[in-house]
Amino acid sequence: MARLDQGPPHYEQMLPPIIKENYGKWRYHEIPRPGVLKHVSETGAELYSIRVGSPRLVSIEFVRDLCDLADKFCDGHLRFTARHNVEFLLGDASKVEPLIAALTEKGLPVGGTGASISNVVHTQGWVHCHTPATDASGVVKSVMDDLHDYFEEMKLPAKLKIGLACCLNMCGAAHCSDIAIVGVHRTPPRINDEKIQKGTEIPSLVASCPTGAIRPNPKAKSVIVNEDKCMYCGNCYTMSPGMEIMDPKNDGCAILVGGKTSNARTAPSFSRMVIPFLPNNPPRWPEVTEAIRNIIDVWAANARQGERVGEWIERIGWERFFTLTGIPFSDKLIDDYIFSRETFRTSAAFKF
Amino acid sequence: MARLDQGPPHYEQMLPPIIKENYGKWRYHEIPRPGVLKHVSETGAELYSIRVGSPRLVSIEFVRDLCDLADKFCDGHLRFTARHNVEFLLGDASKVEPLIAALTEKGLPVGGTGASISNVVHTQGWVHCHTPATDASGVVKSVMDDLHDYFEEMKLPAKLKIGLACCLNMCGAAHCSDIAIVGVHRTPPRINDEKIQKGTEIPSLVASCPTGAIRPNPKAKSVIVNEDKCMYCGNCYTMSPGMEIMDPKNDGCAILVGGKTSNARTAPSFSRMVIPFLPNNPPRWPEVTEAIRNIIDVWAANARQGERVGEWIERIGWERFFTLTGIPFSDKLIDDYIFSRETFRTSAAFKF
Amino acid sequence: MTEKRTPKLDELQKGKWPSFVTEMKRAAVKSPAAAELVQLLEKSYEERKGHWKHGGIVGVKGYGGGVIGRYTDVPEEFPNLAEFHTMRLNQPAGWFYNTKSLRDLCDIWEKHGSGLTNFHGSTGDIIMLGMTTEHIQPAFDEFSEAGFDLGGSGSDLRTPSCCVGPARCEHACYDTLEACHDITNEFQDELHRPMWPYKFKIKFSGCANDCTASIARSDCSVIGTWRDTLRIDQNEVKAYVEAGLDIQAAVCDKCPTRALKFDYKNNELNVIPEDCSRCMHCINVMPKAIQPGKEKGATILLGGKSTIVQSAFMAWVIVPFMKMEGDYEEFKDLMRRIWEWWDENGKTRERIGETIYRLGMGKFLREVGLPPVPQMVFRPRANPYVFWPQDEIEK
Amino acid sequence: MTEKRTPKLDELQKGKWPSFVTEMKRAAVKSPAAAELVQLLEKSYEERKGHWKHGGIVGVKGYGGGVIGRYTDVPEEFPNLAEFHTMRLNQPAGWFYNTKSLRDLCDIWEKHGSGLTNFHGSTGDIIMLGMTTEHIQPAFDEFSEAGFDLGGSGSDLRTPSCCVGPARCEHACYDTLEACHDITNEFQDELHRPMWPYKFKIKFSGCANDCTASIARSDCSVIGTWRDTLRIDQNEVKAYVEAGLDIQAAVCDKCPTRALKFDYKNNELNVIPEDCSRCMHCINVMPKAIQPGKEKGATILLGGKSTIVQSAFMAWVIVPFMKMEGDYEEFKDLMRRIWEWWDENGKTRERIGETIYRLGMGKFLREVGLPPVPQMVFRPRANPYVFWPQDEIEK
Ligand code: SRM
Ligand code: SRM
Ligand code: SRM
Ligand code: SRM
Ligand code: SF4
Ligand code: SF4
Ligand code: SF4
Ligand code: SF4
Ligand code: SF4
Ligand code: SF4
Ligand code: SF4
Ligand code: SF4
Repeated sequence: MARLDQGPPHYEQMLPPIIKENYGKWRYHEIPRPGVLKHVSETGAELYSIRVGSPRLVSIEFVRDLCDLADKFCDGHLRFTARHNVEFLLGDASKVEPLIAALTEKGLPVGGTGASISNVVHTQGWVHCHTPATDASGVVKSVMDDLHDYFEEMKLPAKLKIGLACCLNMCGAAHCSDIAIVGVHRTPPRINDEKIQKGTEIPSLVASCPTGAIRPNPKAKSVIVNEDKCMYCGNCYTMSPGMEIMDPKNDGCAILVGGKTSNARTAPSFSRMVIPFLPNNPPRWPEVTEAIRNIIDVWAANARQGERVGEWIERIGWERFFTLTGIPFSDKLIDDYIFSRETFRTSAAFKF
Repeated sequence: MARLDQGPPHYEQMLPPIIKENYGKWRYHEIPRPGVLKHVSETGAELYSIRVGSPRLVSIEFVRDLCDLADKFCDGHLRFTARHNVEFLLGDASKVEPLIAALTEKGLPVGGTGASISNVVHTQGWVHCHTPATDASGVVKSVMDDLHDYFEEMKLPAKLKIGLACCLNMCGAAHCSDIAIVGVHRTPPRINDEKIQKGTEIPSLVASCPTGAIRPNPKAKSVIVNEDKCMYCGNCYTMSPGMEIMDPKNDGCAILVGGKTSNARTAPSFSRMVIPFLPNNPPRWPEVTEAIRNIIDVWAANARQGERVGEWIERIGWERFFTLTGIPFSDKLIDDYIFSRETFRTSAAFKF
Repeated sequence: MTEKRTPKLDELQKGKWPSFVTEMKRAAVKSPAAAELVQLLEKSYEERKGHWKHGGIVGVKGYGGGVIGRYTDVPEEFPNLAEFHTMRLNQPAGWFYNTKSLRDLCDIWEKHGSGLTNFHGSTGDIIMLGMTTEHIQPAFDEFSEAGFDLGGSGSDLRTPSCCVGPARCEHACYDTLEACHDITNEFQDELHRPMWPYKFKIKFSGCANDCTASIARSDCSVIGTWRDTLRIDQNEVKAYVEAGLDIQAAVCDKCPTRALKFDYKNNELNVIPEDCSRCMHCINVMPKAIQPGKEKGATILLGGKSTIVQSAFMAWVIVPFMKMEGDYEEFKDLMRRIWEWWDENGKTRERIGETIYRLGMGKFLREVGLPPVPQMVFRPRANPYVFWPQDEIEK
Repeated sequence: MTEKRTPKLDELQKGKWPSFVTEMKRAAVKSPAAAELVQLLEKSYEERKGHWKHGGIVGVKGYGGGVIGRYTDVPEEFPNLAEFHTMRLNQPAGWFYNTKSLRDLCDIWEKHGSGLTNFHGSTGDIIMLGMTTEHIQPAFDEFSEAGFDLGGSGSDLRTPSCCVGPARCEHACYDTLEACHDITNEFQDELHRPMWPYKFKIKFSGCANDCTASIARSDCSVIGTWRDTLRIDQNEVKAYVEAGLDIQAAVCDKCPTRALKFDYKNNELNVIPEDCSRCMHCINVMPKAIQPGKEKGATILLGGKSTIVQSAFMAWVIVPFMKMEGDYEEFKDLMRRIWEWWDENGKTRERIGETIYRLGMGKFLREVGLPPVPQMVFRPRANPYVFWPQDEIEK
C-alpha cells in the first residue's frame, strides 16, 4: 500500500560521494571543453560534469542506457538539469574522455555549456496534449538538428536559451527565453453546442474569455462568440471541449526573442514577438528552423562578446534588429493588449 | 462686428526687426550670465534675450509696465516663453545691463536659463477653478520665494522644471516634470441628490468613474458611491456639481519627481510619486516648500553635472533616493492602477 | 463693499518672487470684481477650499467654445463675482508681441473685464480672467477688431502652440511658427466649434529638446528632426577642446546610442550615422560644432495627455519623418483622417490616445492608412495575442 | 493492429540531435500503446492537428492531483490510447539520482505504463506518460514503495524545484536542495489536495543567475543573495589580469550599477558596497576572485506566471532579504499568510500575481503584514491615484 504524503526521496541518497563530501564547499569552476564543467572544491577535490543533450521524451530503455553509463563511469550517479539535459558526475578526470567516447558512440551530443545553445525547454504538443497549436518534440528536433554545432561548440556571443510552448498556456514558459517558439491559433473557436451542454458551466466559460468575446446563448444552452473580439487565446477551449479551436490550416508558430531570466547585468526581460506566424510544416518545420537560424546568425555576427540576444537588441534598438535580420515588421507586432502603453515609442529619438 | 475665424494675429507683425532679418539663420547661442541668452546669427548679428520671472497671474498694469520697458529698451517688442517667463529681445548689447537694472528696480527677477530653476508651470487653484484640491499661485509663490537663488543663479546640476496642478485634471501637465506638485483629494465625494437631479445625466456620471465606484440610485434619481472603490480622482465632480469632493481637512498636495519631456540623452519620462500627501497650509505651505527644498538640495549635492533629477535617480536607484532624502517610503507609493505591473521590481538586483 | 483686511494674502506680498497678490490688488484698484476676488481668495485661504461653481454655458455668437463660464458659490457675499467668466484668446505663434497689440489687449480688458489675466494659460492662450456674461460679446468684438480671435475650449481643437523655433533658435528643424500659424488657421472651424469626443491639442517643437513639452502635453506632438546625418565642424570641435570641454565625458559617454567617437589624437569627433537617434544631446553641448543634418522635417507623435482617467499617456511615434513645408497638406490630411477615425470610434470624453489604447494600434493604423514601422514602438509586444484580420487567413 | 508506415516521423529519426521518434519506437517494441502513439502522431503530422481530448478526472486514493487524465478522440482507431493518462512524480531535489532508483522507476513503468517518460516535465516532475485508468492505483502503490510520491496538478501547490546549488555550485547563497526538500515535505497537503483558486509554483535558485528561471516560471521565486558586501581576493584579481582578462571592459563596464573600480596601477579591484545590486555579473566572470558576501539569505519574489490570461508576469520582490536556514519557519509562515489571503481574495483560475494586480499591492501588503519598501518597485507610481485607508484621514 502506498504511503500518503511521504514526499520525494531525500536528495542525499542520490548524491555521489564526491558531492556529499564537498557539499557547499565549491570554490570555482572552469569549462575545460564544451560540455564539461570542472568544479574545484576548497578541499582540492575536482568534480567533472559531462552535460549531454536529451530528447526529453524518452523511453525507459534510454533511461536504462543512461544508468548503464553511470554505473560504468560514475559509480551509479547522475543528474538532470533545469533544461532537461543529463549530467554525468565524475570525480576522476581520467574517465572524462572515455565517457565522452561512449556517449558519442551512442549518438548522444555533449555540449550545452557556456556560450552555447542548451537544450530547448518544451512541452507535449501532439504527442499528449489536447490544446496544442503545433507539435513540440518535432519542432525541437528539427531546430536542434539545425543548431547542433552551436550545442557542441561554444562559439556564440553568450548563452542561448530557446523555449517552445505548443499553445498560449505556455507550459514551456517560453515568455522569458532568448528565442521562443509559441504555438498559436488564428481563428475563433467553433462552437459545438452539444459538447457545451455536456458539463460546461456557462458562467465560468463566459468569464474565461479575457476580451469578453463570449456571451451566453440561453436558447441553445450554449454560448456565442463575437469573432471580432476573439484573439484565439484558447482559454475557452481549456475550459470547455465545445469551443473547438484547433484549425490545421491556420495553426502555426510565432517567434519571440530577447527574453532572459538571469539578473546578471540586466534585469530579467520578456521575449518579444518578431514573427507573428509561421506555418506548421511537419515533419521538419523548415520555415521555423530557417527563421531561428537567421536570427542566431545575425546575432552571432553582430553582438559583442557576452551579450545575450535581448541585450544586443536593446543596445542596437529593435528598429535596427528588423533591418539587420530582414524580418518584416507589421502591425501584428505592435502590442494592443493591457500593457501596450509601455511599448509605444514615447520619444522622438529612434533610428531610421 | 467681430470677424469670425480670423485666427490669431500673424506672428510676423510681432517680431522685432533683428529677428525678421535673422529668422532661421541662428548659428549658436551662449549664456553670458544667468537670465541672458546671446544668440549669434550667420549674418553676425547678435541677439540678447533677457528672461524675467513672472507671477503669470498679473494685472493689466503689469503688462503695461512690461510694454513700457519694451518700448524703452527693445523697440517695442517682447515675448513670453513656454513656461510663462517674459523675454525682452535686444539687438544692442549695451542695453542689456541698463535693462536688467530697470527690471531689478521693479522687483522682477532675471534668470531661469541654463542650469537653473525656471518658472513653475501652474494653474488656477482657488483663484478661479471649481475643482481644486489646493491653491496654485500661492503655492508657487511660496516655493519660488524659497528657491529664488536657484532662479537667479545657474548652480544646479541641470535644468529644473517644476509643475503644479491643483487637481488631478492636471492642467499644469505636471506629469512629466522634474518636480510636480499635485493637488489631491483624499475622501470620496459626498452626494448631493438635489444637485444631481438638476441636469446631471446619470449614465454619463456612472461611466465617468474609472474604478466603477458609482452606481445609479433610481429611487433618489441620483447615484451611490462605493467608497471602498473610490480613489478620489474627482472625475465625477467634473461631470456633476452634485458629487462634492472638496474637503478642507483632507485635501492637500502630493509630490512627484523625476519626469522630463526632452529627448536629450534619455527618453521622456513620467514624474513619480514620492510623497503622497502634504497638508494645505496657507498662506505659505511650509511643508511643501520644505519637501521640495530637501529634494533639490539632495539632488544638487549628489548628482553629476548635467543630470536631470530623474536621470540622477534612475542612475542611483529609487531605493537610494529614499535613503538619501530621508523621505519615508509607503505602500501608497506603489502603483495599483492599470499600468502597475511595469513598476514592480521583477528582478533580484537592487540596493539595500 | 467695505475694504476688508487680508492678513493671509498679505503674507504672499513678501518674498523675492513677484507677487500675484500684489497684482490682484493692482487690478482691484480699478475693478470691483478684482477687489472682491482678493476677498474671496482670502476666504479660501482661511477655509482651505475653493468657492467656484461649475460653469454654465456662455459664449459668443457663431462659436461653441473659447469662453469658460464661472460663478462663485457665494454670490450674496461677492455679487461682483456672481459671473466671472474666462475668455481664451489665441496667442500669436511663439508668444511674440509688439507693445501696441499688448496695450490694445489691456485697454479692452480694462473696459470689459477684471483687469486680471494670465500670460499665458497653460495650453498657450492669453487668459482673460473674469468678466460678466453681458460683456462677453462686446469684449470679443473689440478683441476681434484688434486682430485677436478666441482660443479653444470644450471638445474641440485646442489652441496650438509652438516653440520659439527659427525666430531665435539654431536648432529648429522646421519653421514652427509658420506651421503653427498656418495649421491653426486651417482648422479654425475645428477650433471654434466643438464636435469631437473630447479635446485635441497640437504642439510644435522645432527639435527633440521639445521646448513645448509637446510629448507630454499634446495629443499630437510635432517634433523637428532630420533624416540624414548630423553635421560636425571639426575646427569648432578643436575650439571646444581648447576651451577645455571634456568631449569624451560630456558628450560621447552621454550619447544614448554611443554613436560618437572622439579621436584624442587628432581632436576629431565622428558620428556613426546609422546609430544616431537624433536625441540632440551632443548638439546641445556643442552647438557651434554640431548641427542637425540637411534633410529636415518632423516626427509626428500621437496620444499625449495627462492623468485623467486611464493614467497619463505620452505621445508616441506614428510618422517617423514628414516634411513640414509648403502648405503642410500632408500633415493636415493626416489630422483629418485621424479626427474622422476618432469621431467614428471614440467614446465621449475619451482622448485619442485612450481610444487607440482601447481599440489597438493595429486597427488604428490600418483604418487611418499609416504603414506600421518599428519606430512606432520601443519594443514589440511581449504577448502572443495577435488579432488576425480574418481575411488574411485561410478559411 | 498491423504495423503501418510512418514516413513523416521517420524523417525525424535523421539528423544529429537524439530523436524522440526513435525513443517512441523503442518503447513501442514492448508497449502496444506506445506503438499506437507512433501511429497517432504520424496521423497528426499528416493532418496538422492533435488527437487528444479533455481529461476526465482520474487519480489515486487520498489525493486530489498528480494524475492528468488523457483520452484520444479516435479511440476506435487507437483502442490502446482510449485512456492514456499522465502521472507526475515528484523528483528528488536538484534532479539527482542514483541508478538504483532510476531503474526501479523504469521497471515499474514497464509494468504499468507505456514505457514513455519525460525526464523531466517542465515544472520539474518526472512525467510518466501514458497509462490506463486501472493501472493508476497499482502503479502509484509501487512508485510509493520505491520511495517516490506524486507531484502537483490542478489548483494546488505544484512540485517545487531548485537549482543544483551547494551540491555543485560555488555561488549558492543558501542550501537550495535542503530548502526545496524541507518545504516540499512541509506542504504535502497543499501539494496533493487542490484547494486554492489556481496553481501555485515555488522555485529555489541559489543566486541571482536564477538557474531555475524562477522569476519567470514560478509564483514564488526564492533567489539567493547576501546582505553585506561581496568579497574580492586581490591575488586572484592579479592572476586574472595576468591570464589576460580585460577587467575594465569585461567586468567594470558591464556592472549595471558601476559599483566596481579597477585600479590599473596596482591591478586592484574594489567595490562600492552600497552601490552593488548583487546582480552576479562580476562573480560570474571572475569566480576565483570574487565571491558573495558572508551574510547570506534569499530575496523572495511573488507573482510570476506565463501568458494566460492577463499577460505574463514576472515575479517581483516582496521580501528583499530573508534568512533561509533552520526549519525555514519564516518562509513557511509567509507562504501560509499569502495563501490564506489569496484564498479569501482570489477568483477561480486567478494566479496570485493576478489577484494582487487586480486588488493592489497596498492591500496585499497590509493584509499579509509585509512592510512596504522601495526594493519592491523599480520605481514608484506615476499616477496620483492613491487609495487612502479612510482611518488614516481626518473625518
Ligand atoms: C545545471 C544548471 C543548474 C541546474 O540545477 O540544472 C546550471 C548550471 C550553471 N549555471 Fe546556470 N544552470 C542552469 C540553468 C540556467 C538557467 C535556467 C534556464 O536555462 O532555463 C539560467 C537563466 C537563463 C536566462 O537568463 O534566461 C541560467 C543562468 C546562468 C547564468 C547567467 C547567464 C547570463 O549571463 O545571463 C550564469 C552565469 C554565467 O554563465 O556566466 C550561470 C552559471 C551557471 C554555472 C556556471 C554555475 C556554476 O558555477 O556551477 C553552471 C554551469 C553553467 C554552464 O552551463 O555553462 N547560469 N542557468 C542549469 C543547466 C541547464 C542546461 O542544461 O543548460
Ligand atoms: C507536462 C507539462 C508540459 C511538459 O511537457 O513538461 C504541462 C502540461 C500541461 N499543462 Fe502546463 N504543463 C507543464 C508546465 C507548465 C509551465 C512551466 C513551468 O511550470 O515552469 C507553465 C507556465 C508557467 C506558469 O505556471 O504560468 C504551464 C502553464 C499551464 C497553463 C497556464 C497557466 C496560467 O496561469 O497561465 C495551463 C492551463 C491550465 O492550468 O488550465 C496548463 C495546463 C496544462 C495541461 C494540464 C493541459 C490542460 O489544460 O489540461 C497539460 C497537460 C499535458 C498532457 O496531457 O500531457 N499549463 N504549465 C508541464 C508539467 C510537467 C511537470 O509537472 O513537471
Ligand atoms: C524659451 C524656450 C522656448 C519657448 O518657445 O519659449 C526655450 C528655449 C531654449 N531651450 Fe528649451 N526652452 C523652453 C522650454 C523648454 C522645455 C519645456 C518646459 O520647460 O516646459 C523643455 C523640456 C523640459 C523637459 O525636458 O522636461 C526644454 C528643454 C530644453 C533642452 C533639453 C534639456 C535637457 O537636457 O533635458 C535644451 C538643451 C539644453 O539646454 O542643453 C533646451 C535648450 C534651449 C535653448 C538653449 C535653445 C536655443 O538654442 O535657443 C533655449 C534657451 C534655454 C535656456 O533657457 O537655457 N531646451 N526647454 C522655453 C523657455 C521656458 C522657460 O521660460 O524656462
Ligand atoms: C486655464 C487652464 C489652467 C491655467 O491656469 O492655465 C485650464 C483650466 C481648466 N481646465 Fe485644463 N486648463 C488648462 C490647461 C490644461 C492642460 C495643460 C496643457 O494644455 O498643456 C491640461 C493637461 C494636458 C491634457 O490636455 O491632458 C489640462 C487638462 C484638463 C482636464 C483633463 C483632461 C484629460 O483628458 O485628462 C480637464 C477636465 C475636463 O476637460 O473636463 C480640464 C478642465 C479645465 C477647466 C475647464 C475645469 C473644468 O472642468 O471646467 C479649468 C477652467 C479653470 C478656470 O475656470 O479658469 N483641464 N488643462 C489651462 C488652459 C489655458 C489655455 O487655454 O491656455
Ligand atoms: S503548452 Fe498548451 S498544448 Fe502544450 S502542453 Fe501546455 S497546455 Fe498542452
Ligand atoms: S479563444 Fe480566447 S479570446 Fe477567443 S473566445 Fe476563446 S477565450 Fe475568448
Ligand atoms: S488642475 Fe484642476 S483645479 Fe486646477 S485649473 Fe485645472 S481643472 Fe481646475
Ligand atoms: S472621485 Fe473618482 S473614483 Fe471616486 S467616485 Fe468619483 S469618479 Fe469614481
Ligand atoms: S524645441 Fe528645439 S528648436 Fe524649439 S526652441 Fe527648443 S531647442 Fe530650439
Ligand atoms: S544626437 Fe544624440 S544620439 Fe545622435 S550622436 Fe548626438 S548624442 Fe548621440
Ligand atoms: S542559481 Fe546560482 S547557485 Fe544556483 S546553480 Fe545557478 S549559479 Fe549556482
Ligand atoms: S554583483 Fe553586479 S552590481 Fe555587484 S559589483 Fe558585481 S557586477 Fe556590479
